[in-house]
Amino acid sequence: MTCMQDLSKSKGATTLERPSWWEERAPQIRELKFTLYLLRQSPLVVVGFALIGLFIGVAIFAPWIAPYGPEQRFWQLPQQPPSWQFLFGTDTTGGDIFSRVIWGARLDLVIALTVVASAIVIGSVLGAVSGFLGRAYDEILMRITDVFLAFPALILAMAVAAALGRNLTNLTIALIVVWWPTYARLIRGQVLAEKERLYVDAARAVGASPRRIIFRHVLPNSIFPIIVQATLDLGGVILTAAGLSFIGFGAGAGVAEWGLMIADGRSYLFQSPWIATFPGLAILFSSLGLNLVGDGLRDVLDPRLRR
Amino acid sequence: MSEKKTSGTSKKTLAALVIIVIIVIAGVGGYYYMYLPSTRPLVPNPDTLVHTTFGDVDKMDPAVAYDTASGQIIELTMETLVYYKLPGASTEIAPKLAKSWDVSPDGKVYTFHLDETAKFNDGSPVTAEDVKYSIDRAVLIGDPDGPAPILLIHILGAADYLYCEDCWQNTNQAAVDAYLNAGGVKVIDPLTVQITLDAAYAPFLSTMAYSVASVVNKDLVEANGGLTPGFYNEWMNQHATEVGTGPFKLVEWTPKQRVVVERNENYWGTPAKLARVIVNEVDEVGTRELALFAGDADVITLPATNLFDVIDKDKWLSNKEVVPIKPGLSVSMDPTYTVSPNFGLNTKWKDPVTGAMPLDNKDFRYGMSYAFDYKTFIDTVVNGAAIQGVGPIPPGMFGYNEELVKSLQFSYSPDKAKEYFLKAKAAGAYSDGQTITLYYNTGNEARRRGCLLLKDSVAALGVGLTLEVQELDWPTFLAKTRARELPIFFIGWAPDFADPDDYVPVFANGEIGTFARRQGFNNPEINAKVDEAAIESDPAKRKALYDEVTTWLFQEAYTIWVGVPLNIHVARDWVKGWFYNPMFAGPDIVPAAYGMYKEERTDQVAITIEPLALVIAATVVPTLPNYARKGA
Amino acid sequence: MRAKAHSSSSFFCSDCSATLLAQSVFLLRLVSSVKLRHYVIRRLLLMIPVLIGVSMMTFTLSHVIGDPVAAYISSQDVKLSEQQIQRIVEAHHLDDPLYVQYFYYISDLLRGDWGISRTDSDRPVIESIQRYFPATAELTMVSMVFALALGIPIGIISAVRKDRPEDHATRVFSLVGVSMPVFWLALLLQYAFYYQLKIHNLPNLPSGGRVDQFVWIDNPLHVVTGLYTVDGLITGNFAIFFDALVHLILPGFALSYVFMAVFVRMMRSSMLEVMRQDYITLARSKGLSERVVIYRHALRNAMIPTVTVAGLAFGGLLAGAVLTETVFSFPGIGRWSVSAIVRDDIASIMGFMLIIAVVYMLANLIVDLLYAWIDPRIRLG
Amino acid sequence: MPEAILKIRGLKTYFYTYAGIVRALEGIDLDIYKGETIGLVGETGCGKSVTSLSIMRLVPDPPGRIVGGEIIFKGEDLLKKSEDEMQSIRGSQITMVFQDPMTFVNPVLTVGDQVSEVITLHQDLAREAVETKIDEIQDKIVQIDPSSPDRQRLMERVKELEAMREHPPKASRGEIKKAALHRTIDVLKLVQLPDPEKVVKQYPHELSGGMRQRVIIAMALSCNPDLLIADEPTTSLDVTIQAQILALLSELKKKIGASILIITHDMGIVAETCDRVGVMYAGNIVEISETKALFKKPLHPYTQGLLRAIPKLHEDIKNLEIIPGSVPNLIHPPSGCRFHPRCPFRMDICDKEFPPLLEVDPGHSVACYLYPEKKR
Repeated sequence: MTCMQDLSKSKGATTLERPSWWEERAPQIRELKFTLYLLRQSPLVVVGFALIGLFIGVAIFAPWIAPYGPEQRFWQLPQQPPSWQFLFGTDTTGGDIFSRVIWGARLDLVIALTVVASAIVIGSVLGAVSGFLGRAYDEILMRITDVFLAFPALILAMAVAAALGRNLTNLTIALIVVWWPTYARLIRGQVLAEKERLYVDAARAVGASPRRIIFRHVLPNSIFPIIVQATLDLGGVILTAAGLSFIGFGAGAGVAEWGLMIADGRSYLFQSPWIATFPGLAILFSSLGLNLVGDGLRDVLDPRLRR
Repeated sequence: MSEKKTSGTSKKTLAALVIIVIIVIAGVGGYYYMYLPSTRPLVPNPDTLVHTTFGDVDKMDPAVAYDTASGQIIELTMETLVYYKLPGASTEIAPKLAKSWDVSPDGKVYTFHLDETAKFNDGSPVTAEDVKYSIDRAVLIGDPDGPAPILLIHILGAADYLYCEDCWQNTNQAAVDAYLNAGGVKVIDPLTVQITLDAAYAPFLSTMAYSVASVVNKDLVEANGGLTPGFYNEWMNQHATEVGTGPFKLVEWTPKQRVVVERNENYWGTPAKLARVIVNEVDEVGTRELALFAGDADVITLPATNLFDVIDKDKWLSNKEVVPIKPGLSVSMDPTYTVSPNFGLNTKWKDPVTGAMPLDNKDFRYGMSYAFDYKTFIDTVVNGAAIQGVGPIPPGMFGYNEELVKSLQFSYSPDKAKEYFLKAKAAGAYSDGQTITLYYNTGNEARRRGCLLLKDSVAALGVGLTLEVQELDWPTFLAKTRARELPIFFIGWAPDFADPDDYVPVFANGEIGTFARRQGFNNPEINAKVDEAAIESDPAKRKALYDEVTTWLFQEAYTIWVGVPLNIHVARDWVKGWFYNPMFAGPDIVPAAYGMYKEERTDQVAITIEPLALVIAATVVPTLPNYARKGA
Repeated sequence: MRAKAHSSSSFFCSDCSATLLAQSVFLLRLVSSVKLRHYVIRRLLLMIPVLIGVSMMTFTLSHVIGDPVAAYISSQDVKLSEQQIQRIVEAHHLDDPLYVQYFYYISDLLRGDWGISRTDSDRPVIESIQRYFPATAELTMVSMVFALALGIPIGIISAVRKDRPEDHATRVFSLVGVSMPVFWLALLLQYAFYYQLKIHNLPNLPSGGRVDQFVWIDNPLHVVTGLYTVDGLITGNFAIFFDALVHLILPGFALSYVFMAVFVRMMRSSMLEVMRQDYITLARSKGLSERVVIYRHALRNAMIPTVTVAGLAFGGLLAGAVLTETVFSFPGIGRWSVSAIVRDDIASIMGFMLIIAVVYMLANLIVDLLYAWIDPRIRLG
Repeated sequence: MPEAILKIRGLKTYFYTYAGIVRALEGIDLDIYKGETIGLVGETGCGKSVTSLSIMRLVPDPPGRIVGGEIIFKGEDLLKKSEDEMQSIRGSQITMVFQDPMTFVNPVLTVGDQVSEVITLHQDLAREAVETKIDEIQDKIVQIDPSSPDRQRLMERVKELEAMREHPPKASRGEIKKAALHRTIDVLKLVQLPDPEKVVKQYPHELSGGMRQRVIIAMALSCNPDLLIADEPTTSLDVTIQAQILALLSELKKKIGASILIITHDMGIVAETCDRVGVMYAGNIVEISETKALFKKPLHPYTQGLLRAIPKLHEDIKNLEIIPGSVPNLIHPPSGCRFHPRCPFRMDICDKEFPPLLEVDPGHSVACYLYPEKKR
């Protein structure tokens, strides 16, 4: 791999004529192909992708898959064990857990995606700006992220959600507040690294604007680290959101949200274990899938471990 | 050399392994030898009762404590002038620290004669001075959210002090002097104390049985911070129950963990049989159940929603037969004096967008009362551990008129509900798309499900009305209901003293009633009747007044009377001598003061529950065919 | 070349104990050295801006977004009159401009007035923290030990057997931990190790709490540090010491299993990197067995980055303690904070945040010192 | 003909990568004689280092694997030995000196630890332990008063120990450590490190590059190996140090009597130090000969090109020639002779068949069709 990077460096440094976008990206595309090959080699990543695919599929096709609505309750049939009518049994209010787990996939994945996407956008903008402007701006932003990172994620989210009030929107906001600094730091690091690299100087020399540098050089180079981080974070957000729901933040009563479903079922773990078990497994497997892929991606993309 | 070294290492490894195995075997063997099942006592710690519950003791000081967790410790360690006739479920007043009492003909002056043998556990005798000090103290601290404003309000001069605006967190000397000069509580001689009321208040003796009237040792309090009117005594909040006259005394209070009381060996009455009572705080129901089944807990607190973890569902729901599903358990279900849960409807609530006041419309309220599925709530949510709501006065209490209530009660009827809602809509009480939020306090599972049930049934009516469900933490819930910000909220009342006057004003008196005010109605005529009933001495007249008020409350439908719960007592069957009294703050452990004990026996039954793995397997296996098909 | 399966029975190389001894001597020398003192002081100074930022954050949350009066009223004060609220407002300068309020807020914090904990019988927040923190400290430290003791060997196995079944198995094992709701695991552990053993009259682990109440009643502990194990040892109360230790096993394991993956991940990748280093080739060329190469040459180097994540993981442990303590009825600040949240007790929540932030920063400082200890290039360079 | 200590026959080492199979070594034949210094030269990536790692059986697997051939060391095939047996050979009988002293020493272990571990591993230090004890006592004897009775006692103890010297008792771990340290200091002295007593306690980052290289050499020599492989031993050192290290190597070789295989891309080093030299190109040895003969009369076109590419002081830089073309891709190597695409004397046969390595002159073999019928 080193040899490919060398190539790209020398190219940027020596050619003043701007190569086409595809040409410029050729080494990266080759690298991507190689990455995909390596990923296919790892059974764990394949399993992870399968799990993620399963959950995304379930979330998208929820209305067609779920036999009942997310808040359809059979009051006369509470705490029914799994059967063909209720594949995962029913909860204490007679809601079909199978359906609720499916609808919950929709809700939880949307929350996780919203949080991570917003964190990436906010973090990227702030990180890129501070990385580029440098000096005082950079210093201030870094001190701010220091403060945010001085709290463990769950605890900061807890406090923010407590101050804002309990509902799903505030939960989402709290999680964004917790997660953006990671991306700000990541992007800033990339910007600084790219700034150091020769070809940015060369691009600057031919009159590129900072925006162009960010979009053509910094972001493409940051995509892989961001993907790795985002994959791992999606799992983290799902778990943290579930944890917060579990202790009473987030969704209102009766909403099909995994953390809340577990909280509702935890008092019945020994008599009606299915109530907490299936949403628990849903969290476990969705988060496991994301972690497997994230871990595998990191392994494969880590230049130190790559061969 | 290398080979030699390798073999040396593996020999060493082998030796180490052998040694480790020997140590492990010896350790496990030794442990087993020490704890051979046959050598262990079959009933663990026979002189100690372990109660595993949730909720932390708030304050130990009887003058301000107003929660059940504190109340039960105070009931074990402190005593009042009079108490209920025990053991048993009776609410008849019996002597305690006062061996007798006289009531003046006008019913305003009570003279108590103290038992000369009564003494604190430090050996000092109980004097009239201590009694006066205790009651004055409770009034003068005057915690507005404590028990004093409810229970001591009829003592001469107390009402002015307790309703005074600037007497809390502030020493208002003028008000203090006014109260003391009114002479509500007087010492006649060292063993006689006289209490004067501002009216002939019939339930007064009953209020004197509540823990707020517990007698504290004046010298001890004075030595530890004394009395500052308007403020707590922090020492007493922590230590009050260490020195009392009761059969137990506090020895340890570790917040969030446990409270330990030990037998008062210096007790002036019949000493307790148990040497020690431990109250453990465990928030998870599952953990509490495990502790009970394992024998680590003798008594646990079990919410009605978990009832079928311990008793047979079918037998209970079909013939109200309590049959524990696990051997070695003893379960009792007893009627209580608690009126809960009920939905309070706030007539003054205005929709922030449309400005409509739907709950002010009687037809709308009737619709709500008809829309609630009482039977489903009672059968599937609280698992039959309740009866349908009967208005403000609980069954079994004076003033409860079963016939009347049966004739007034609402029943679940979607058709009638729809009819009334449509009537209300036609009258402009609300328009299509109206949303109302139901509130319940965090952590109350029965209430959560009750809200969802109402939400679902209203949604099924299709009358253009949607309910949403929101949880609120307890203080916020209280603050918002007080500010009349919540449209529909849960209300409930547990007994302080055994008289309808503890209940009816709360629900019906729009002037002072805790809930009536929050629901925003005020009918002077009814208020007058409630006040009249409180001091009416003729039981027949009194009963008639309460019937009138009850009828009015049902007819106006300000409240959806959902239920009156049953008390669930879950213990190991080696706990003997337990009895239920609806007035106990802690019905599970307070009988320890009246002869409850643990039986020593030779046959301990281990309680087993199905291995979780099996249960999970049983839940997963039915879905396996799907996967099999997918794989093929 | 194929890595030889190493015997896992001897985890450290033969003369590591001697090396450790020498290292601790170094550590002593290190702490006493002027250079290090300067380093520590500089690090402590660097914490100040972050602490100011943290206090601004809690200030914003409690005073700007939340209702500041709420922090100073007790649970019994819900019926406060206007005058009484006015009194609180004046006492804490809540009607002043925000920056003035902030100044008073800081001076209140420094004086130890962190508000009233409604959750904890209206005790001052700072007292509640003093009361509950030692339990959490004990729990997190034990979990850290568990997480390291499990995570590092698993990471090594995973790296040494990269892409083989052992690697997949250990990674799945650790990732399941990270993906598993911790309270669920906690309940399962209670069920297996407390309940099932208990009802069969077998030796079992306690279901929760810090010490058995009967042990405590028979052997009252003179509390010195608040860490029951330490107190038990220094006061010679071994009954309490062992009992407290036994009570830490299940919650400690539940908590550590969740965070073990952090160490596995880090150990694996740094081990993989180290195993490709030239000095490993040299070590192999010396004829050292694979075991010695791994444990003597690779492990120490791979530990360096792993130690740095230990500080970060400590934060995770503190957060995880919130849920674990609830299930195990473990009276630490985590459980306290959950009750505070349930009651919207903003003063307790903010106090909890502050203390966590401080502890987290101190943990990272300690980690930095450890880092210097492990890596001679920093220690002596 | 001197005895060959190492015979490589048909050694093939491949690397299995994403892009394909890299045929790093494609049938190497090489003899190393007792006591000689042999050089192996070639461009980067021609397989020199893989050869040395293959001899040590340290080719990283995956992706590398030795797929064929034999390596006969003292009459036994190393490729057939178990990993345990290899471990006892590595570091004691065959040792290696590596290219970069900066990255090849472990940064977290002291110099003493790193040198002494190889001594403890491969040598029976019981005798050393006894000798160390004798030394210690004799030091004491010198210090104490000659008339004291202690002295007498100590003298007796020395005699006792000297008697044990031939059949030493099993030494304790502490004694071994002490003895190993003793030997370590001796070895460090041998490689002319200043102040070895201090150096043993130091960490690598406290030493200069040259000192570290001496430490590595010390490790390699501490067990009196039969064969020392020096893989670019001086590449990363500056010129004056280079000379010192080379001088040290040849001096030590004489002292110990080991054979040395020097791997390098620097013809100058070969000229200075080697008795014989092999030239490698793209995974093959294309020419092997006595050094003088090779420099005098290079036969293979590649060797000729290499020698022409060496700048000479008295010649004009302009005349410096480079070999046209580039090093071939070893995944898809050229057919036949791998050098043919760059060869100025290319013939028809060259891209069809692989030329065998044949002895053209006595002691001078070459793999090239230019010299077919001469001595065949």
